[in-house]
Amino acid sequence: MLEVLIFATLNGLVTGFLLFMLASGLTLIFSMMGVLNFAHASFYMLGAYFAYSLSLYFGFWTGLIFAPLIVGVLGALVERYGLRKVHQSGHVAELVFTFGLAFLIEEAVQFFWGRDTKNYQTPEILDFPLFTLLGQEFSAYRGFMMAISIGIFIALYYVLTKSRVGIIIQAAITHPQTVANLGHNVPLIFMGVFGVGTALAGVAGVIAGPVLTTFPGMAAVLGSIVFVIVVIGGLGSLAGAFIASLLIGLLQSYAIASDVGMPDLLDLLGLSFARDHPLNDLWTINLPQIAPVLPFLLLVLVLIFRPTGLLGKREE
Amino acid sequence: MTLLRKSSIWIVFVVALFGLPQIFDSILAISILNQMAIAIVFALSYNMLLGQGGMLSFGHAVYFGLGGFLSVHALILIEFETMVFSILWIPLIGGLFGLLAGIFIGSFSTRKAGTVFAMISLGMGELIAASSLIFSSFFGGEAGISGDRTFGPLFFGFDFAQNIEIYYLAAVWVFIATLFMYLFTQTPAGRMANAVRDNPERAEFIGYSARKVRFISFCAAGLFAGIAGGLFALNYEFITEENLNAATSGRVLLMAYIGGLGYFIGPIIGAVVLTLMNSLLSNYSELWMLYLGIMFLLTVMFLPRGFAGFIMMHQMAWVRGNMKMLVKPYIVTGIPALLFAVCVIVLIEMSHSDEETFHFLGMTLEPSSSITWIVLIAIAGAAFYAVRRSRAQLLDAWETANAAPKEEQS
Amino acid sequence: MAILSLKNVQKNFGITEIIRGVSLDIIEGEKHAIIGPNGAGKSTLFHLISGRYKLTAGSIRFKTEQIENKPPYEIARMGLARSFQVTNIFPRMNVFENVRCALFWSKGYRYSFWNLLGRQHELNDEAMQVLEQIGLCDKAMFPSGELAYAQQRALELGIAIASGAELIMLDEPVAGMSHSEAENAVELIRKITEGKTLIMVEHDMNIVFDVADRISVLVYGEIIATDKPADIRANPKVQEAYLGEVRSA
Amino acid sequence: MLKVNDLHAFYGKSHILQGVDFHVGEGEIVSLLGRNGVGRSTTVKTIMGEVAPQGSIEFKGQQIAGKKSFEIAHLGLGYVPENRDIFPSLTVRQNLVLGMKSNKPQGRWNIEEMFNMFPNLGERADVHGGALSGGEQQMLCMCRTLMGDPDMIMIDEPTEGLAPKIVEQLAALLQEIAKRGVAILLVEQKLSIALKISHRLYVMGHGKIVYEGTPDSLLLADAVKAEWLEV
Amino acid sequence: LGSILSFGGASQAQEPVRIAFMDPLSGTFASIGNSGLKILEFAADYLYNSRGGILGGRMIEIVSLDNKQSPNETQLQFRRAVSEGIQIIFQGNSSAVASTLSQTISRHNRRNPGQEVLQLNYAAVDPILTEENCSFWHFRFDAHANMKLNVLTDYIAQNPEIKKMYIIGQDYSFGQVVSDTSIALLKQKRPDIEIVGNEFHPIGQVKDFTPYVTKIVSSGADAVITGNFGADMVSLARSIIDSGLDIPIYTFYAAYDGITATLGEDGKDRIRLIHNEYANPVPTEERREFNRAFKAANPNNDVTQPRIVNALQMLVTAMEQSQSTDPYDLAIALEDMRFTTLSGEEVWMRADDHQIFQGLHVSVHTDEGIEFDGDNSGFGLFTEYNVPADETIVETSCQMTRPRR
Ligand SMILES: Nc1ncnc2c1ncn2[C@@H]1O[C@H](COP(=O)(O)OP(=O)(O)OP(=O)(O)O)[C@@H](O)[C@H]1O
Ligand SMILES: Nc1ncnc2c1ncn2[C@@H]1O[C@H](COP(=O)(O)OP(=O)(O)OP(=O)(O)O)[C@@H](O)[C@H]1O
Ligand SMILES: [Mg+2]
Ligand SMILES: [Mg+2]
Repeated sequence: MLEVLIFATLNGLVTGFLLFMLASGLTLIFSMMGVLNFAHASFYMLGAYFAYSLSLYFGFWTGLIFAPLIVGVLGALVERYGLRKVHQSGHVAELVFTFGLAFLIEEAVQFFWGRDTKNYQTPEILDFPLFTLLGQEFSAYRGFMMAISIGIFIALYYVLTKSRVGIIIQAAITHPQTVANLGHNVPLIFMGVFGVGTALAGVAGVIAGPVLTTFPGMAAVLGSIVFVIVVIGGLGSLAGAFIASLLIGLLQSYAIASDVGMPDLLDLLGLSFARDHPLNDLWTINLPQIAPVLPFLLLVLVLIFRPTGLLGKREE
Repeated sequence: MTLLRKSSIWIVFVVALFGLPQIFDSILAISILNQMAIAIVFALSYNMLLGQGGMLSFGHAVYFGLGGFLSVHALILIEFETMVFSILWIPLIGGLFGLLAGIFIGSFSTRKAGTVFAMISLGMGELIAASSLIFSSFFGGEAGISGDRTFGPLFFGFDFAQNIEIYYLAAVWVFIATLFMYLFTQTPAGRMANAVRDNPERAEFIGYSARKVRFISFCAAGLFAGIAGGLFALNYEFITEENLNAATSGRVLLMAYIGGLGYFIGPIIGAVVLTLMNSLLSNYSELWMLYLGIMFLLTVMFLPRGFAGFIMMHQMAWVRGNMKMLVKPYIVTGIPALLFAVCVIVLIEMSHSDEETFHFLGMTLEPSSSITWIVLIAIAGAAFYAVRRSRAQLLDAWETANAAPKEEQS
Repeated sequence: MAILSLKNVQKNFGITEIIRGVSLDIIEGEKHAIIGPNGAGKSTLFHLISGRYKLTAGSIRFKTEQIENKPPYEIARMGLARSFQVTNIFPRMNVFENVRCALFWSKGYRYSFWNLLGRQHELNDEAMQVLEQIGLCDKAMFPSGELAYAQQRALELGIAIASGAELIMLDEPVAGMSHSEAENAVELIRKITEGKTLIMVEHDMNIVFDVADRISVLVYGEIIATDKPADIRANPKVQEAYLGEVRSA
Repeated sequence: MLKVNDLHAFYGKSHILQGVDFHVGEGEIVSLLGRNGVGRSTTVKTIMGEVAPQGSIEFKGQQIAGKKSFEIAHLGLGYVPENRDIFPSLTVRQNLVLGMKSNKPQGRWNIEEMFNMFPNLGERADVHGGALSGGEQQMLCMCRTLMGDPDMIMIDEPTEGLAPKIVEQLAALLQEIAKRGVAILLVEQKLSIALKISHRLYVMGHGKIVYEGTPDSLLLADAVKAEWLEV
Repeated sequence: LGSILSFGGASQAQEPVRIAFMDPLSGTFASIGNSGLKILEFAADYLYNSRGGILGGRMIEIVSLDNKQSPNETQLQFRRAVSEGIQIIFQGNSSAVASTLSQTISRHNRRNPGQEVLQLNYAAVDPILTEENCSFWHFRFDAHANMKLNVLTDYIAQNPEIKKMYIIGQDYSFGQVVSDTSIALLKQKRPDIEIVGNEFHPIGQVKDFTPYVTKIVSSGADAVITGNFGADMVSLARSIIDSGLDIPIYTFYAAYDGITATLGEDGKDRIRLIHNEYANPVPTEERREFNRAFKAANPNNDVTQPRIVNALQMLVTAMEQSQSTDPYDLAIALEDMRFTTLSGEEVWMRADDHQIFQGLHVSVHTDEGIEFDGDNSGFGLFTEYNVPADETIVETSCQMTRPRR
């Protein structure tokens, strides 16, 4: 039992940190630039695929460096030649644009890399168990994932608090012209931020690719969960996103690990229903079954009782 | 006069609704028309939220789906004669349930608009989609549930076994729904919905609770989405989880947006266009999704107010009788644009297909020989350049065509 | 009998006290001006009365009811209309719609989704009359968001007065208007507040002194004087707190 | 400092500026007067690159027509817009910080000084800009521009919505600013302050400069006042 | 529009026999659908069109219809097929889709006599399709889940090392069938085997299988049964392998379309697969030639589902026998048909429920003795355990309603 708990926690943290890598980018793009970027997870997928191709020739580490760069540049280009034009016609326009983009990227990936799952492997160096606890291995690679994620958090946090980028973006969303009049090159900043955001998604892809398997559907799997995190964390709050990521990671992993469900509850209450009871489905639900939707439940609850999210200041 | 003009649009609408199946009577055509009918009601109902109420919803399929499920259950009840009434009223059942769902969810989700609303709708959408898989005794799991519409009392001897019969039934419902949704925009509630969309705070200072105004449009949207769901149930006689999941919600958003949120007919256009693309494109190319994606991007970038907006852009020119000014520039720009598109498509398709000869619009090309590629790319480049060059003139022509004639200017 | 009476109204934002116990009676039918230095709390006071902010302490009675805890829309329904210092209209709707929406509730349409507006002739006529008064008839079908600044101010005024409320509160109604426009606006204000009660905030002393029956001077969240214009002008406290030596430019 | 020659500007097809000529010297206070809608704001916006200019605009001997707004700002030209574009979601301090062109404070002004000059702002340093009173917003807007350490500022109707007392303070402040060698182009309707502080002034009518002179000369030119100014 | 809607069918002396292939050709599941399509098209050309066609010179034309593995799309595509006048539909992926299609077809055939449509199901293995919901118009050319599990559990039962079994599957009908049946069967055959886990996870929504694997490990299981397919299969297998757990994994779909390549070395001798037809070694020359020819034509694909070929061959046989392409005649001809496949094995289509019976095999994922590998990875399936057709026969509860003619 104990080791289940311990490993559930570890797994939860790993998932959480991974989610944060994605969320960090989206926090920049969605909660600061206000762009509902539905293609974010697609950039994550691109990261994985580029890294895969690079790793075939130059090995994993080259992929880790260059794949995010490529993705970032792509992102910047998208901002420059697409979003910027769309931006004037409002959030919904951006949303639909990124919808289309997500479509496009998924199809493009299938077009260039085919539809099969790709054999993208973790690097040899990290291919050993970091520690073995009660007969279970915890691979070094997962440790590495955590490290990177924490690194990103610290770096971003520093940049956003120490530099004025954060507030410039915030101001420029509503008053671009005024900010320009004060001598800031707004378009460049937006392009940069979007680039960095997508690059971060790329990093997440590079790192998640080997563990979560690299296949055309990998974006869809994470698609909306990232938004959930950013919103639960609270718009504009990096720390919020961080906490939310871990929260959701742990929530899901505990839910899966636990074997409790309605039946246990009913036993507790001393109730029991016939198998042909109309609500039989309800009486037989158990937590692992509904683990994947718990985040959305959390989302709805948070928004109902705390519309600004956990650490959110800004409310739109 | 204005009355005549207004009603004339409706007459056209009716004629279209009931005339089209006369012209396009193949089974496929009817099936497509049926899809359109459903999509139109659904998209219009979505626009009540987003276009008129300023509420961006990622979960609108929920009301469509629930309405549909209830309707199929109704069909089953009719089949086993637990209930006896004509299937004419099935859409109403769907609508009522959509309304109920709207009242329930709206009661807490319409408190705020903007991101909060959007995300609650996303969450609820996912939750309900997920639970629909869990409660398989009601929702029938991933295989869904199915009924049979041919039971129940006949309607003037029709048992609605054939899709064409269902289409006419649907057409009637579409007309009614559309009419009512239009009328809604002409009522105080409808107008206040716009006001709240624009400036909820101010609305409160002229006596209206923004939340309640939103709630009303939200419920109305639920009702009509449910009706659409009912029509779906009648048409396909079955329904599955995918009819209330995020993908469906996304599709209706795209329909409404591409069509043009700002205009009542926008969603109708969007519904028609997307349905057509969906059913025609998909069987000509494996890559149709790719093209669909590209089309979205281009539409959003170059027609920010959707197709309807694009049409409306010519209203002035039309009124002023300046349309002829536009003909030439449109041709000048249009032809190379078309050429460019074709070339690109051919290039994509060619690089995708692994046959050694490649047939397109009657021509035969060898993907193997590099000349083919060079030529195509060259043409594409030239065409693109031509478009870039002529675009300025087009815009200019358009400006002048829309500008007031000299004497009006002051 | 006072139509509106504030008793020891206070408002803090966090620790900063903005309104420090204002008590004020507005007599039915009077034109009451509130002046004071920037940041004195005039707009905040308006927000408190109209229900945009909740008070920290004190009570407000409008007509016969206590309104301190009511939401804005209920207060508005009781017949209290206000304008905003920062233009606050429905930008994507046309000018006519803006005004007509302001009329709905007072005309008893409430949330109705059954009467068609096309049919409500006297409502529409009334809206057009308001447009005439604020001189925006020619712009009736023009998207209000694209009006020039001064015209938007006029519309702001129009929305406030349309419903024909008994108590009208105007926050710097003529700010940003040119003299001629301002004069028209003042005329308009006079006309439509015939037999109604008016509270207004204004920095242009000429206007204040020729419109107001009584003037209250708000300084740092406290009312230091409420009196007839002449006496206010003479009041030394007011002069050093607000007017400075330029009596009236 | 600033030299504008035969400046034209359009909104869509409507010809707003129809050949504007004027100049502003080092450390000079110049007022641009005129009725509503004659195009004063447009003039300033055009100089700042918000509206596409046609004609010549020289700043510090450099042609700036057609440059991007932020480039112009970097050359040392500041602009205080008429509709108080403060950033509502940012605190007063952040608003000021945004005014600076580089992260480290430099030049003639620093935040503390500003707060001394406007105690209202000082007290509210950490309040959201949106919460400020109309007047405070106006002041904040000007301070923010000054934080960028411009050599010349263009102020569009700063006195709007200011209490008479504050207007006086403002006049004093403007003179103080000018003393520190910052040229000022003041766009106004209120004659009073303009006459009080400006060295020279222009009167604008229908997209052209219709009168140039000094305050004293303007006071005498009744015809001009009657036709182009409302007094 | 009407003209756009109709395909420009190649005009030959005799108009071709048009057969629809309806499976996901775009989207996430596309790879499976596409490989199936390639096999069918190749088989049609290689076996018939290149040899003068069927029914005295008529060509077979395969019309591909993309249903994106969605019941909705299936409906639309079905209507398209009907309006094309197509009367034979190959379909395989997802039992949900299969049953939707089956219902739709029965309904359609009942309402439109003379325009009947025939459904040839080559892969959807939910037993229900040939049990309660069996239909006269539906024929299944794959062994259904219970038959496969029956064999699989026999095989497991032979392995004395296995004491604790963990069952994990996608939370939908097939996954549930797998879990229920295997539990029941193991109880009969090896009462001593303890079921230490019976887990369901949502299809395609699991980001990371580690939490599940953690449970498997801590349950002390020494074998796993799963009905997962696609990415869920790969991720599950990889997580198990990564966690350093070395136990056999018994599967249905853990091969080809990238899976074999991805599992590669790590999966060697761990992954076992239950399937019909043959893997390696290949029994007959005919099949060997066929595979070679296919590989030559489609270097990047494998003959993943030989049963498609069988289905086509049996269909054509039925046509030749009845000298007709009318679904009713074909159905009658197919009933009770005994047919010898390219692998030299005689298969039997039972008339009562339209379920095929043929030998079943358990094969292991390895790179030894592999003649035809998967994904050109050098790895492939090597058959370890064979059960002849007659031993796979199970009763059916099907009460089929046969239309009058
Ligand atoms: N939400 C808030 N949080 C903190 N301080 C606030 C808030 N709202 C207003 N204030 C402060 O309260 C004071 C009064 O603001 P108010 O807008 O009432 O001034 P005012 O009298 O209208 O001045 P003006 O004539 O310039 O409009 C201002 O100093 C402002 O900064
Ligand atoms: N965005 C715009 N689109 C079209 N016309 C405009 C726009 N902005 C201003 N105008 C018109 O340009 C003319 C000059 O505007 P401008 O703002 O320069 O006037 P102004 O002299 O600043 O007067 P004030 O600032 O007192 O309103 C006005 O007639 C105005 O209607
Ligand atoms: Mg104020
Ligand atoms: Mg101006």
